[in-house]
Amino acid sequence: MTTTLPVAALAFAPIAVPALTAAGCAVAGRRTAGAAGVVCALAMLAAAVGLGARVVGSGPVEVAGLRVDALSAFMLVVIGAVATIVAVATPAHVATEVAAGRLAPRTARRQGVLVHAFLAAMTLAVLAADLGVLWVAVEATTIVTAFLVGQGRTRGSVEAAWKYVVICSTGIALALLGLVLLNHAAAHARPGADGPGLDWAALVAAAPALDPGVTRIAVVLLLLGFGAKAGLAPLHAWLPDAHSQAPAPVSALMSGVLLAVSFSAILRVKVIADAALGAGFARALLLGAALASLTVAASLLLAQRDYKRMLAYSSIEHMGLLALGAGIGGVAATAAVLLHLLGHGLVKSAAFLGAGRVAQLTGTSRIDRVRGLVATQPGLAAAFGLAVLALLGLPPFSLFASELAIVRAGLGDAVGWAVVVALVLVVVIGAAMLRHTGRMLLGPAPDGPGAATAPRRLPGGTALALAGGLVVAAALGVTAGPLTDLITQATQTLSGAP
Amino acid sequence: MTALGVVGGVLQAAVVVGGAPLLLGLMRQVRARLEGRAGPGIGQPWRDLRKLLRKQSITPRGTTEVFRVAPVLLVAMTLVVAVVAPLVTTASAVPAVADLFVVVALLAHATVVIALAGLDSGTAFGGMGASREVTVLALVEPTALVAIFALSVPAGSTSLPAIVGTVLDDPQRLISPTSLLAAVALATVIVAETGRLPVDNPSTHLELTMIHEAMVLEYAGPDLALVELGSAMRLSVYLGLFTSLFVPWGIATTATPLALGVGVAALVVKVGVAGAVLAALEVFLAKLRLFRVPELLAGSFLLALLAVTTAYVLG
Amino acid sequence: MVAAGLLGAVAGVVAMTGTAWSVALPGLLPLTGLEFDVDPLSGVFLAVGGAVAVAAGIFAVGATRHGLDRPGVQAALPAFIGSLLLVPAAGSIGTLLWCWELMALTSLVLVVAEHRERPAVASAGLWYAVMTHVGFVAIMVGMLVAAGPAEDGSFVAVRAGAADLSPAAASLAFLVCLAGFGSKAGMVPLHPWLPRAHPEAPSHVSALMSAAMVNLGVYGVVRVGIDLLGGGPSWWWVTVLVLGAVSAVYGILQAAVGSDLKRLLGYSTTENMGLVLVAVGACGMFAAGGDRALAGLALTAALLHLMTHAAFKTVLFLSAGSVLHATGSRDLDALGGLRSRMPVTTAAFGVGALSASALPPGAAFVSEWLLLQALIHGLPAPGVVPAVVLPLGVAAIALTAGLAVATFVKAFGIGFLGRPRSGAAAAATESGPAMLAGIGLAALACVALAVGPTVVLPTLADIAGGLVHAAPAVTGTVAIELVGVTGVLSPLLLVAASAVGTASVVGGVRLLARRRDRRRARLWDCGAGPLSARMEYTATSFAEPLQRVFDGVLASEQDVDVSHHRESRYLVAAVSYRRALPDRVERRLYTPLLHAMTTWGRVGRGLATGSVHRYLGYGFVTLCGLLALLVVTR
Amino acid sequence: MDPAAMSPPAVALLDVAAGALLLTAVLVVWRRDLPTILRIFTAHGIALGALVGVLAWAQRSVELGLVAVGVLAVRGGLLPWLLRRALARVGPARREPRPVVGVAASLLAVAALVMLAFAVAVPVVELGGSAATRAVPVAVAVVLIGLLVLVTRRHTISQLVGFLLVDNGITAAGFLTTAGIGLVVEVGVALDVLLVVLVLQVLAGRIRDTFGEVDLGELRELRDR
Repeated sequence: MTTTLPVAALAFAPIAVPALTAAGCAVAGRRTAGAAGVVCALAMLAAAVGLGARVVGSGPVEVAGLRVDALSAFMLVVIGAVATIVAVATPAHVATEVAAGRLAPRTARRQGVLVHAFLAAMTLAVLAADLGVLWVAVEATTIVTAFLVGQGRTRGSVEAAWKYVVICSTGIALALLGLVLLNHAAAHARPGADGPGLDWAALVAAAPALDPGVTRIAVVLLLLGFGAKAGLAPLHAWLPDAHSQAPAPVSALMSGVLLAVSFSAILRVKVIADAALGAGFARALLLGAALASLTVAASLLLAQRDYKRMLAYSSIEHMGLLALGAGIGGVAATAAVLLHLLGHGLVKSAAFLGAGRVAQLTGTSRIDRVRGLVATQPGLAAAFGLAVLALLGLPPFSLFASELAIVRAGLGDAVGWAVVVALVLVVVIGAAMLRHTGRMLLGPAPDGPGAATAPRRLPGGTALALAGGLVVAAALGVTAGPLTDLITQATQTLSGAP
Repeated sequence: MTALGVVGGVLQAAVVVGGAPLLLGLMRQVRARLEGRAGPGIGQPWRDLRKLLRKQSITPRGTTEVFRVAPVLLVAMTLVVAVVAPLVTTASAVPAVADLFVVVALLAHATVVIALAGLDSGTAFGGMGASREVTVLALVEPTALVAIFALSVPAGSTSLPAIVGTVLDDPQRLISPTSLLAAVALATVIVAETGRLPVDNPSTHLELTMIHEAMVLEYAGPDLALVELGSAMRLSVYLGLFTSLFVPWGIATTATPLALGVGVAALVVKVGVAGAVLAALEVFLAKLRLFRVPELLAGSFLLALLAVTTAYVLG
Repeated sequence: MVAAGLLGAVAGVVAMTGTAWSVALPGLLPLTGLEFDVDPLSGVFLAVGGAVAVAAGIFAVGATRHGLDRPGVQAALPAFIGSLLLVPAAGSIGTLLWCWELMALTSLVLVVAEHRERPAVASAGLWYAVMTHVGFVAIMVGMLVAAGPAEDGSFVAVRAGAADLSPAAASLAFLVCLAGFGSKAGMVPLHPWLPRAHPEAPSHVSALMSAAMVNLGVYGVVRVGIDLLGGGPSWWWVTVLVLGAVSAVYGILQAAVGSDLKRLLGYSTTENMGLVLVAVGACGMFAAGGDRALAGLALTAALLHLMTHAAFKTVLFLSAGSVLHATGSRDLDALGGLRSRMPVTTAAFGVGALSASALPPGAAFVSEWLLLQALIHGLPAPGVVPAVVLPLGVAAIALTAGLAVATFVKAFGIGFLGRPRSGAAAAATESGPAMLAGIGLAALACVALAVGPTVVLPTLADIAGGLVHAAPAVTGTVAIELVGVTGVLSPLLLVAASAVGTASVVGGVRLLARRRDRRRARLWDCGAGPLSARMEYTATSFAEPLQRVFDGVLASEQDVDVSHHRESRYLVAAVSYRRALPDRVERRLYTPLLHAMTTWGRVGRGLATGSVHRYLGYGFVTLCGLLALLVVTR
Repeated sequence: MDPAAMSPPAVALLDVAAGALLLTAVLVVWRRDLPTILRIFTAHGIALGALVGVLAWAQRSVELGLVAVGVLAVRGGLLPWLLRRALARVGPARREPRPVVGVAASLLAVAALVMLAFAVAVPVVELGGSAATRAVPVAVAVVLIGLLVLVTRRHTISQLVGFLLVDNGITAAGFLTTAGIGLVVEVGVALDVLLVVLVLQVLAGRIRDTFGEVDLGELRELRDR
């Protein structure tokens, strides 16, 4: 396969553009940085679309350590789409924070730099051909976001940052041990020949020859490790803290993209595991993680008091659903998992941006302090309410389509019991979220000082981002359009075909 | 729609309208005699009606046309039942309406109309009467329907002519437990629906005990005459139905004048005897407390249910 | 909205007569695809839904003109109607689920539309949302289990694959679907959302929900149980019948003692859907027993009752909306005397109430008569189960009929007749023409169904017969004639006979009465001065005897406070009486459940103590456990 | 790498280095005095460097030798120095506050973990078959011990030490199983670890500033209970 220069440039663009923007943000003013962010995100999205078309048309692209297969291209689309939503909403958020004195201009500038570095790290993670590079990139996201989480410098944010870094780094360290063992197994895969190293495609090809004893340990460690970063139980506990303390745009990116990127790593590991150990091993682990995550989410959502944490636990829930789908496996469930990644990214980022706006307006993140939002902020409340409903899997949003497909695949399988248990938990979660959201949104406008001071209209950027995320998610729920081919190809990639 | 049916229908209407007040008179007379009084004579209800018809109609203020049309509807619906039910002949004037369910429901509808009139008056008495009447109705209806169910199972139909015909063809059915149980249940239904003792005391005007009379307290003149006539007709129709279902002999099956004459005579005699027996029994009964009435009705409901079960078990 | 409704109604009518059409849209709804397939059964529900939508839509125009609807409602209403009409048109499981949830979403938005006015709305919305969600999951699981052996989710494939389904799987699928669909139909014990959500929604939405949406629960049961799974064993249907009977009795009992007009109507919906489920259950039972003709009759009764219920419930809810608009109150104890102030609304409500109370010549009488006919003729069927179930079914219907009469006498007599019981009721004015037109249209439908059910019955019988593979069970134009069993009823002749009877009575009175003039006079007040509204019977007092009779079931809570004058404790200053009628099923079933959830939530919070050591410990312990497991299983 | 090529003295040296690695890890659990812990940790890093050095000597690989020097510099020099600096910054507390699990119980747990690690690593040893891979169980044990330290220690610096123990263990495992996992990755991993430590060091300082202490048990601001 020969790769022409433009294609190579296209493959590098998703990493280079945010990296350059990060550098630019370090010197640019706030307005310019905001505009640059939007341009950068749009460029990433465009590159993703271009790569997607190229991959669908003529197969994977390989350039200098990068490998763009259908899954990478799809993940790039996820990153690009969510990044665009977040970039559109960021300037208004930052402006309000700066105006309120909660954000120093210097910190705002640093936020711009770090966010784009974060984006670059994530695109590197999905484009890396080598699992080792993937690991390095994922770990880099932790480092970059640590200061974004801890940006507020309050007790809460410092605490959240510490927990975030310690838990994620520990988890990801386990994944490194897993990689080391996988490498060991790969080195002994074909006596005499050069081992496949940690190159994913080569590993998949060599997987049947891997030593099962070592690979089993490696897979356990890898799933546990990347699972930590993907917010799967048992190493999920950093997530609510970090997501509730980070600035809203960062929470949106972390929940919408970072989890998805980490989960795509899990998907890649699963391909190797399935080829080396048969489908049962990874399935058992993933189903266990799925049910544990759902249980955790349900237990903590029932009596939740903080709406940002509510959204965070909802992310854990959705990661659990994704793990369920991945565990079920097969073409239908895998395609559903991919669609779910995208849908969740869009909706959850909109939800976090909405929650951030609510927090800016009310000055609190406690559910019981927010009342009658529909009466005071109709647009914001409608967007937030719709986002929550979308998270519960209601049509026309695409989460409905993906959840339906996952359940359908699962019920036709031997793991029907797990799906039923998961559905019960999902119902409990739905009830809890509806209750909390209803309390915030419905009812008469609260009276009291300062109730009517906030402007009823949303800032244009925020409104555009919220509406955009929800509309795209709804459109995806009606038809996946051109993404269908990409998802189909990515599904093929994940079933072991090159 | 047969000739027999049409002739029978006209005859039945005439007999019921003309005879209902007389039946009432008869029952009062029986009662009076048994209680040791002379009694006003059998014709007294007719004389009352004539007197009322001479008076002026009164519309109480605040009432609506519901109040005004209720007496008319009461009589009209009872009249329809009198025409279609097999009282004198087995054929019905309008066979498509001569269904046991329809008949019972039409009679219940008549009750509802009067209850609405009671509510329309807006007085405490009207409301109280309506409330009580409707409560009794609500509890009686199940018994009636289940008893009908029991009776219609052997006939394989709820059509009244069919049921009566079945009994005529095979009189042995009448002494079956099903029939007996259903008869007792239906008798209770009739007592409750027509406001007789022990459910209601037709001759009381004491607010704590009365049911039916409380609703119609505001009526006067021709309206009252219609209400009285309607109530009397109800009683006759119910008794007529009861006798047709359980003692059908004498009922006309052909359109000959003789058969029709026998049919009319048999109806008059049977209903008269039934009324007399009812009146005689009432002498020995005291009115039940309102909240004991449901117990009575529950008992009859049980009987009706047993009737159905035996109908199944005994074929 | 009106256009959509009209379109749906027309499409439904066309489909009912046998013109089936289908369309597949694989490009929509990613991973699943949409597929629509309208057969005669869908046609019935399309037609009913469309017709209700037309009436409610016209009413909504009036309501909007009065500023009753917010923009959100105006946007969600057409979407709701659209999804409502798409559900019966769905031709595959995925499509049905999609439309079903779309309907749930849009109706939820509508239910909470008036959340600013009343705090109860938010709570009702939550109950509705959660119960709908639970129901949806049940339906999803049930239908997907049913689709197990099928090659895809289309109804055609599922029907073909049903034969390969193991009996246990089929039963599981059916029961779970029954729970899901039954909850939508307000089946006890899955009903608590209904008497909450239906009253709290704007009235035209209530009408749509109560007259059209609940039908889809029945549609689901029929579609899955009879059509897709092809019948199934008798015990399925005995379950349906018993649940239906319980729902009917429980629903009407709550309605009979309630005094909130719209809540009462909501409970009446539970009752009527219960009756329909009794009919559906009887149909399945007969079909399982091999008596297909009777099965067809029972199903015909079910479909007709659905139709009549839709008609009269639309009238009742829309009139209740008109009253609510005029008086601002749904409390029967504060209404009354509306006859002279709102004549059209009163007349319409009267028509609806007559239909709902199943008295001849009301619309529901015909369908209940059909149902009773089916039950009566089913008794000779072999087996002990019918011998026990059918009489109890009849008894339940009978009890329901009696209580329904009491309920609607109360609703109409207390709510509209007599004297106004509050200032608002006294100052009520008639609603605008658009609202009245909507009400009137539905009332016309009521009258039409009451007088001429034979217009639709043969078609319905055809459809029912087609589903259970039997000849149509009902024919006739003037009279309803049952096929295969003896039974005939002519609502038309009944009305004619009643008219003739009335005319002759009026004529007779004119002939006999000496004086034709009427005099207006004071009501008799016992000589104690003018009567006031406070002396009137209220809905609460009206229902008191019934409530006493059924206190063992209702378990009411009463509280009498007597306060005395300061001078003497023998002089009573005030007596206050409070009565609460908690939903007993709810208290027994849902309160413990909610309590358990609360406990779970409280205990569950212990998972996140904030301790980083504990958080790391989760992972550490899991890792060690998994590694140990690896060692053990090597 | 040819496993058969390792000479007996090299094997002996390797065993000594591995033993030192495990011993120092256990000592970290044993001691509660932070400066001592840091000294032990330095020894741990040196042992790791030595281990890589022995491997380099056994394989006669100059490249690996250079890497060994790098590892020694980072693990035995730079990182301990960073930790010492951090400890000096976060204040006067020199002793580990009451640990979540007592020392005696921790040591028992260490024993169990070492056994678990040895049991788990059996397939790895069997696959490799060389003297180097025979030492992998030690590396796995170190990882588990590091995790134990992370889970049970309350001082910010102790937790950092735990994290680095995990990392050292993984590095050891990496060198013991194969010659490495690619230069880019190797450097990336090292850089990442370094950055994490730097980040945590900064955060530890912030914790000291905002909470006024270094006890992680007090970090309970964010919780649902």
